Amino acid sequence: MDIKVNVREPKGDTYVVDLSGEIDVYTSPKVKDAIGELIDKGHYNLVINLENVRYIDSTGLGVLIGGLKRVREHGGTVNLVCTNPQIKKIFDITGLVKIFGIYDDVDAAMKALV
Amino acid sequence: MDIKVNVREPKGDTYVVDLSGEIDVYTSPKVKDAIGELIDKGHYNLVINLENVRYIDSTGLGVLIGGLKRVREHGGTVNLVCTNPQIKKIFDITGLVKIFGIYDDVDAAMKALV
Amino acid sequence: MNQPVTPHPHGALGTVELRIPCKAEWVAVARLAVAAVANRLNFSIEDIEDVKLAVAEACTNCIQHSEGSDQIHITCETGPEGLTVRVRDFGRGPRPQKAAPSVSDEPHVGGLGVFLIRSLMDSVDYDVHPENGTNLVMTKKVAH
Amino acid sequence: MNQPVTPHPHGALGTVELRIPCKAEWVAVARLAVAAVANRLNFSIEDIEDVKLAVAEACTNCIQHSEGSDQIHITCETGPEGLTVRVRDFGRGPRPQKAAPSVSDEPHVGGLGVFLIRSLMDSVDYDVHPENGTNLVMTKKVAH
Ligand SMILES: Nc1ncnc2c1ncn2[C@@H]1O[C@H](COP(=O)(O)OP(=O)(O)O)[C@@H](O)[C@H]1O
Ligand SMILES: Nc1ncnc2c1ncn2[C@@H]1O[C@H](COP(=O)(O)OP(=O)(O)O)[C@@H](O)[C@H]1O
Repeated sequence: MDIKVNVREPKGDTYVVDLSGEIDVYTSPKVKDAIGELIDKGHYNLVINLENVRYIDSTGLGVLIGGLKRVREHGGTVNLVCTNPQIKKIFDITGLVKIFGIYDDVDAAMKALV
Repeated sequence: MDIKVNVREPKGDTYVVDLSGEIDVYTSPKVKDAIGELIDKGHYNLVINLENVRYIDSTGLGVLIGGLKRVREHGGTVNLVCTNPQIKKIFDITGLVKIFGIYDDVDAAMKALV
Repeated sequence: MNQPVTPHPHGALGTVELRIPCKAEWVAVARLAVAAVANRLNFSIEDIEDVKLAVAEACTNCIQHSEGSDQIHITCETGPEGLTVRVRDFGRGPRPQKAAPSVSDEPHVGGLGVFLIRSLMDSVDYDVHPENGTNLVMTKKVAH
Repeated sequence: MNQPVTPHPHGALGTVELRIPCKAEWVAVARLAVAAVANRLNFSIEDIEDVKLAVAEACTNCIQHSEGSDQIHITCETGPEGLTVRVRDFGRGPRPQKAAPSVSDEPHVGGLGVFLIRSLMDSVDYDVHPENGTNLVMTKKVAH
């Protein structure tokens, strides 16, 4: 019932953030801090990997939206990797599929950034 | 949070009962019925496969002990298949390791019956 | 001879009550407990996930907006029709200027919590006691 | 850069209350809810399994022996030392001739429930109200 955050060594200027576990009101500050830290350091092209995320709530979505807003101000973008059908459904219902690029694996999400 | 019970086609006079799920005060009557039915039909050599059982409580242990008692009256026996460390621990704590043959796979449990 | 346990045609009927501190770290307990209750009915996995998220959003709102509630009370009632969950806090209730948001503009950035609850559950009722908290009653119907 | 969430050095402190019908089909809810509470402390998976089983055995005894209790009340208190769980029913209490069994004879055929509770938890106290139910208080210490 926790979240793990792992930031990979960058490829080019793209950073991949692997998340695993559950993103809720308790754990989302951790995710927010990790993403915020990257953006503070001037990294504006991010892939956020939700492949191992079993659960996300509105506070988690809020963190992703907040990150996207910030990088867009610098001409960057955030792509997501997501395969879990329940989580995809949440992106559908909320209309967030229209503002995020959502991919089936990290490679596809990286390629789409270039 | 349920139990599934599957009785395999017999090999010789040995029946294998595959259990999967959780055995507790709610689900153990199902297990008791399945084992009781086999014994009623005169099958006294049983392998009870707990490989896919994630949880067992004292009512589940009671069902296994009850089955063993009944088949022993007819010169039969019950061998168990169990690999889950938490469940093995329960057999240890209760001393039931001394009255049941406990094996790592169905083949070994079958061979030990002959 | 595959025999899943389904002794009641409509699943298990009864009431389960849960009280957690009105703090972020306890929402996971509410979520898992309510999922375990939902699992006693004949819900699909997807339905159970819907209920989990709706309850979590309700609890999150108690934590973020109730201002001064110590506890969250969650009551689950299972019936032949499905599951009714009440989520109650004892805070000050929603400030008038920011009541439950409209559902018109897409994408829903901000106000996602109530929007998700309304999307995922079959009926949703807010009963607000201005200085004594918010009482949310929501139901999920089980497919027959 | 692997960062598990451990904001409180001893885990989350607080009280969680759960009330379930005194019926077999609800024990799984108690088990999962208490496991979720235990997961808020720094317990090992093995310790959490121990607590789950002990709580389930306590509930099973309420169901099988309390004679006429409608509900089971389960209270979990997390503290820096570990988890305290109270399991209370409102039945008639143990019949005198079959109080908690001795722990001497092996293998323990019959009386396994209380034996397991005592084996798996660090402290166990039964408080019996002859015509008003059984109150079991048990604790599991968290390793520091
Ligand atoms: N339990 C509650 N106590 C007080 N206000 C609430 C409660 N639940 C919902 N609200 C109100 O409803 C609004 C919408 O909630 P929500 O859709 O979750 O979006 P957000 O939390 O991002 O504002 C909140 O801003 C708040 O004013
Ligand atoms: N909640 C309870 N209400 C009444 N009697 C109880 C309760 N818990 C335990 N007991 C008594 O303790 C005895 C031992 O219980 P246990 O070790 O679980 O074995 P068993 O349930 O097989 O008898 C029970 O037979 C019962 O008399």
